Amino acid sequence: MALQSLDIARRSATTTPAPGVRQTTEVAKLIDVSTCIGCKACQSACMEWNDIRDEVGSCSGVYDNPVDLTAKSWTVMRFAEVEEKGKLEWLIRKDGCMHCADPGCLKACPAPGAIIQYANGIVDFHQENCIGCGYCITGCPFNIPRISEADNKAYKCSLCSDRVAVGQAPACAKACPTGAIQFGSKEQMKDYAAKRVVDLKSRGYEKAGLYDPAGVGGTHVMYVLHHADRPELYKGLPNDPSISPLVALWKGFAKPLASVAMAAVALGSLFHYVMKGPNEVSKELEDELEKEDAK
Amino acid sequence: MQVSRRQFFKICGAGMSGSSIALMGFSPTSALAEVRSYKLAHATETRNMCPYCSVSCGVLIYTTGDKSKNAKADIIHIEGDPDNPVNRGTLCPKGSGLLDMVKSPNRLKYPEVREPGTNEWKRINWDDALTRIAKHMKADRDANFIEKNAAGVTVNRWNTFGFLASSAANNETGYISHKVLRSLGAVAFDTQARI
Amino acid sequence: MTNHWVDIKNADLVLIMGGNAAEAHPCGFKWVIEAKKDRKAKLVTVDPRFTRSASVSDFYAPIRAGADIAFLGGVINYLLTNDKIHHEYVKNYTNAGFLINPDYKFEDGIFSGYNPEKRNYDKATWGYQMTEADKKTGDSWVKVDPTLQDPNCAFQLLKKHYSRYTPDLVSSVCGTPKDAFLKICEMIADTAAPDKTMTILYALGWTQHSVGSQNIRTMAIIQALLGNMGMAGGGINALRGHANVQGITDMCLFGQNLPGYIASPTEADVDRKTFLEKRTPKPLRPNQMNFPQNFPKWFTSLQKAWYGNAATDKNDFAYDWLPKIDGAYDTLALFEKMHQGKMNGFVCQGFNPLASVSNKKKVGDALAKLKYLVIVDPLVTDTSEFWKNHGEFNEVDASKIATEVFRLPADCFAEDTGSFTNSGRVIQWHWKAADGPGESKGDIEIIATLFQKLKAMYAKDGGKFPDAIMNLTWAHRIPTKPSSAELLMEISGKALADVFDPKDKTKVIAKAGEQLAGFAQLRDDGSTSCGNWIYGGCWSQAGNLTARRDNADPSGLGQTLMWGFAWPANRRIIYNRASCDMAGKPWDPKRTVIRWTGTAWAGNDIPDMRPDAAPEEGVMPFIMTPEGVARLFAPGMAEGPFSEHYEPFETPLDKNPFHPGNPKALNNPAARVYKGDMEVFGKAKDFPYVCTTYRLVEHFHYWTKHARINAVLQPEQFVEISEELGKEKGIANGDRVKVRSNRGFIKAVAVVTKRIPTLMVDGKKVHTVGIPIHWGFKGLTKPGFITNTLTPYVGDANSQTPEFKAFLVNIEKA
Amino acid sequence: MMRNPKDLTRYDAQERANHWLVGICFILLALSGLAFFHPAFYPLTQLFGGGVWARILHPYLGVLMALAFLVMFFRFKSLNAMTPADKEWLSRVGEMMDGNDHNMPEQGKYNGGQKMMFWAMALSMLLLFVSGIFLWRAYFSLPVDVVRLGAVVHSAIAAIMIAMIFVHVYAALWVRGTVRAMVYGTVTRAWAKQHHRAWYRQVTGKS
Repeated sequence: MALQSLDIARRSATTTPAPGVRQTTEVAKLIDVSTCIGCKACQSACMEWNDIRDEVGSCSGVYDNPVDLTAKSWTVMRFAEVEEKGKLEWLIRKDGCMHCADPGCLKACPAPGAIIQYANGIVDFHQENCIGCGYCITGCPFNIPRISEADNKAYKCSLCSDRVAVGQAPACAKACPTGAIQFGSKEQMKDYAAKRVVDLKSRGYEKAGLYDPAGVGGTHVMYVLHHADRPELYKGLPNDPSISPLVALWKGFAKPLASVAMAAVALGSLFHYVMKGPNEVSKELEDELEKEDAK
Repeated sequence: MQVSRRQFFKICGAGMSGSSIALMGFSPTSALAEVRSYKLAHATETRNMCPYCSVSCGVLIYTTGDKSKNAKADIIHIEGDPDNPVNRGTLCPKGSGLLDMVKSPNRLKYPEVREPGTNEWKRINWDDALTRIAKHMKADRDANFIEKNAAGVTVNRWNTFGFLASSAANNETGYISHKVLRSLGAVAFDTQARI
Repeated sequence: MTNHWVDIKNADLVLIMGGNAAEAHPCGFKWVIEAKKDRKAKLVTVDPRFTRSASVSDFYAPIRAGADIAFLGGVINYLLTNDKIHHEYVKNYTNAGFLINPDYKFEDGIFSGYNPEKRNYDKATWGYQMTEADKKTGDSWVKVDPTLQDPNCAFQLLKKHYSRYTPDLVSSVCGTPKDAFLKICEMIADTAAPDKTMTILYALGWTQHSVGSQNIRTMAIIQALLGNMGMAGGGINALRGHANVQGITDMCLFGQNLPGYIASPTEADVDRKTFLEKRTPKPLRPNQMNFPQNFPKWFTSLQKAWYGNAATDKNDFAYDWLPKIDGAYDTLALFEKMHQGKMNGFVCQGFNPLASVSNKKKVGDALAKLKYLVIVDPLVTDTSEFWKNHGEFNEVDASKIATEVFRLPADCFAEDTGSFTNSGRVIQWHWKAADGPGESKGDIEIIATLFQKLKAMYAKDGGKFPDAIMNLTWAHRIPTKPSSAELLMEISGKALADVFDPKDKTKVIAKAGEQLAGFAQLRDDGSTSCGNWIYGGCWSQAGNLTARRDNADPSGLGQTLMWGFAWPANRRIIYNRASCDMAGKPWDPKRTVIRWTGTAWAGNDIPDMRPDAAPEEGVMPFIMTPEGVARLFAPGMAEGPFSEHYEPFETPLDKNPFHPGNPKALNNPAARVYKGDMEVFGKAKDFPYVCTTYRLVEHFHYWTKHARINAVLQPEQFVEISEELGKEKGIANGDRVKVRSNRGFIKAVAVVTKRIPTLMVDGKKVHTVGIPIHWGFKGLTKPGFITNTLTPYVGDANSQTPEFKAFLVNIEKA
Repeated sequence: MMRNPKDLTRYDAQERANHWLVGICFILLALSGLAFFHPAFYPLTQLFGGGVWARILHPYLGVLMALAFLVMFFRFKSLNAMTPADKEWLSRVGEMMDGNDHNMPEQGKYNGGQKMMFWAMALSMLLLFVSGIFLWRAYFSLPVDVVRLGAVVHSAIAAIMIAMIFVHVYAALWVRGTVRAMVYGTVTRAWAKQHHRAWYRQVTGKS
């Protein structure tokens, strides 16, 4: 019997595999940007369900509010006015955790169990175990996690793991008025996306496509984009993101290598001592000095 | 779980250095990873409707307690009603935030009066408030009611009193308000419909 | 809505104009997206701003605020000159062939019968040509030319009237690029095919103009020409405002109507007979249903609902107990009266007029002249503190305001049980979840307790005309707390005596005391009672049908007939007889709403037709008109039987481009303007920019500023201007600006955006300033100015809906 | 404490205190740092009152160590200037390691190896300090790429430094009679004569 309601695939800072014989369906959230009206219902539902209320901000000359993700805003809409060849497009993207198959945050996290990847693909933060170091931010290719100023813990979208665990869709997906956010098995979502891409191509968006970046092993939050060839148009969605090589080095190779190297030095010293013996002051020299003293 | 070759080496490498420490008495504590417990598990569900726009989305209101005598029902969550054929469980940013309207710190809790020329509210009880209002209305009506117009036609009209009716109230509220208003002879009333 | 929310998914083309469905009705807008996804439907948006609706549209065209009739008139002209109309439909189901009075004229922007002093029309010349009355029956019918060739037939007059709306002129008046206009015309014209439909989704963007009703009428002409009325995926769909604005409209909380749109008695209706005769029309064509002929049944049943046994044929069913109105009592008229000091008391039940009525200064001054003001609301409204100084947001001196203000806490939706009627006319029941905070009470309890107090005072002390008060029916278990169930049963109607089948006088169809099955069972002899005839049958012997929750949709068209109850008669698409050809075959069999089975009308909806009216009988689909057909030529409108483009009362142009030589035709000639309001209309030389006000998706009117979540989502008041205007005025994104009209000013943050286009109108550049309305001095958002500080005090000539959508302002850096 | 009045003073009290301040800081930093570096070491956070305390304390300890080391650096900087003799010593370090130090060139207060260690430590300290600042989210918010670089540098240098400290400590243990220099402050003359003859001559004036 598992001790949790969702099976675990990976947990941060844990070197042994989680119980993994059960097979659960991978889930995914699909954000069809082409049918998103930027109404922020997802933001509202997210705040309501997760019992988080951000500060009342101010208008900075754009519709983006809150202006960025915070520990209390796990998802925000990003609005971009793009005018090309005289045609205006208002590209609106729901930003938030992508729930990568290969999560940079989890890779970077030093606190065991602070970040969990469930077998269904959800990457969840467990604030009880979080030590507030911010390594997850360093590891994330999408700039998602935020440290709370109140408790110095990292927060981000949980894909409503509490809802998913009991068989419900995440709050944002359920709320989305136009159905721009869909939720289901990853396979279903890919099929649905394929249909949407066909529709978009028939409407003249020849470069429409699915954003499920392979660089992070695919994601469990995917986008249908009208301009899949230029994700950066959508307020800087990274083109071909991956875990930074620096992070890969830091939390990949370097970890065992350095540990072994340090151990080797320690062991080397020990063996040196055993094999060569201590470096004592020579008896002759001591005698010589004793003699001198005796004079 | 599928373990790739790379992962295998990683695990071995880490395991080796880890196990040497483990011998010294350290072992990573097993971190429990239970999801946040489902907050509606024992809440009471009530079917209602969003009071904002005319899509009139179905909503499910969740309250604490099971309606037993001593457990005061408190609204803790509102989400879309998936059965409603129009919204099918979806809600817009206003509907999704309904909880904060219901629980707004700006909800009125007690009858109040602002006396003429003063600069503050005074709390009064319901009976006093409604009695004072009724007295005002009766005095006004008795003074300004028009039974017949200049041509001698019975008009039974009271038009020095006006009423603006809520468009977010129930049909039944609208109906009874209309019924009461006409019985008083009131004609100066309107709704939000054309604003 | 003639159709309903889910039905939008059946459309081939969705036109959003005069509204912004994506922002104002996101959950209803879902069905637009479904139409796009599943039917490959196209979405077209026409708006002064590139809205959220535009962001997911296949095609967007800009338009100057207040130029919709020019645009739509141009569409009519396009359809007629390119012969893109649904001929069968137009010929049979509209008054195209009806001959019009030859004295009807239209000259340089003014129709025949105009009285410039009174600013209204004598409509005598706007009628039909009638046959001589039959000597035996007295019947007189409209003359019809089925070939539509007679120069005096409605169709030819229509053609002539709109021939002036050429693409060039349209483009020049609207500022819409000509190719964009023509492209939209083409897309609309495609739906003239019998099996193609267009739906139009509009809202306050059309109604809140001095020509609001005519905006909609022009669209109605288009939909009639295209044969889109009565069709699944068609219709004229007003996306209404509040959750129950439809229901409250149906309950007719206006001075000039009784519940169920029964026109209130006026001073001219001296007795019941006169009253009924005027309101009970005779059919204008043979064999038509002329449904309003049942008016006496509706009215009598209402009087029985209100006065019960006290209303008898002896006292004219208490006809005189109803007040007779002497003029207009719309919101603008109310505040005008109040401003003149002619009102003593006022109740705002869930209404925040200081924020939501035009010209805040005038409204505030008016409220200060009241003796007593009663606020019944769940929330702290701005109106409730109109007397309190809130700095520059509300500059008043409390010590000088003698109004006694009561503020009563009301329960909100979650705290009471009852029914709401959505925009698609579906009445749905909802249940109470918890008690309200503190001492709050339900609206019904508040009004009932107040009434009981008044009644007791009249019983004890007497007073003016107590009869109607003392005899008002009040059969409630708790007199101070009538239940919603009791009231809905009263609204729906019941038999007071046994009701018999008119075809078989021995057959009882409803026993005394039973709930009636529908308005067809109402009688004018006092044997039935019904609080609102259009809701008839919503609570029948079968129980509360509004509480039904079976969402089965066997047709796949979204016709969930077992969910709630739609008025009238649970019909989901009205005029649905028009979805079939003359022989009763659906124009599009794939979207069968109803059809003639050979013996009866049946299908996926309640037929809007006598069920046994065989097609050969020639009973036409528009049963609520005495003609039986839709009106291309509509004599009932205040400013003309056809629509005409008139400039808003505050216009950037100095002449109406359609009538450059006639200053009388600059603005709506029939619109009512009060003294003092005309004087504060701004001129383009001082206020050069067109301003339009609107709502944002994150907020609902002035409520959600009290909800933390929504305050977070859109915290601070802003105004939107184009990049070009920003450059001209040195205003950068995020700057604070001051916007002035001739009635006041507001200050807000500037949002400088590509989404506000600059338009070329009548040869000159016209800039638009857009202002969302949601802020005020009370709330959890940052305090803001009331946007209606700026708006003009003038309304549409028919409905008196204020002109919030097009007026003039100036803007500068604050 | 002077066991034998003839013992030679190698470090005065201030120097010793300074060294041990740095040393204790380093140990605590290494323990807490390792805890974040590899999960196997995470239980070390318990020494600090848990992960959160370890995360809070580590950077402050780092600053303290940097300051203490800075003082030490200026104290010992001039003593660690490299000389040709050091280079020769270094080139024959293999013999030394073999325990065969009789033929090693004569050394001053510090031998070439110690001097190398000193400079390597100084450089490492600098890098650790700077990269540590990059990672200190409580006070600094830098572009993520800078932070990432900081993380790699910080952990790499820390690992190298820990290894160097192992060597440093081992050398002290291996060369008997050394540890007391940092405990009592004194060494025996024999020790000095054997390992740092030039220094011995300098302080005793004898050949």
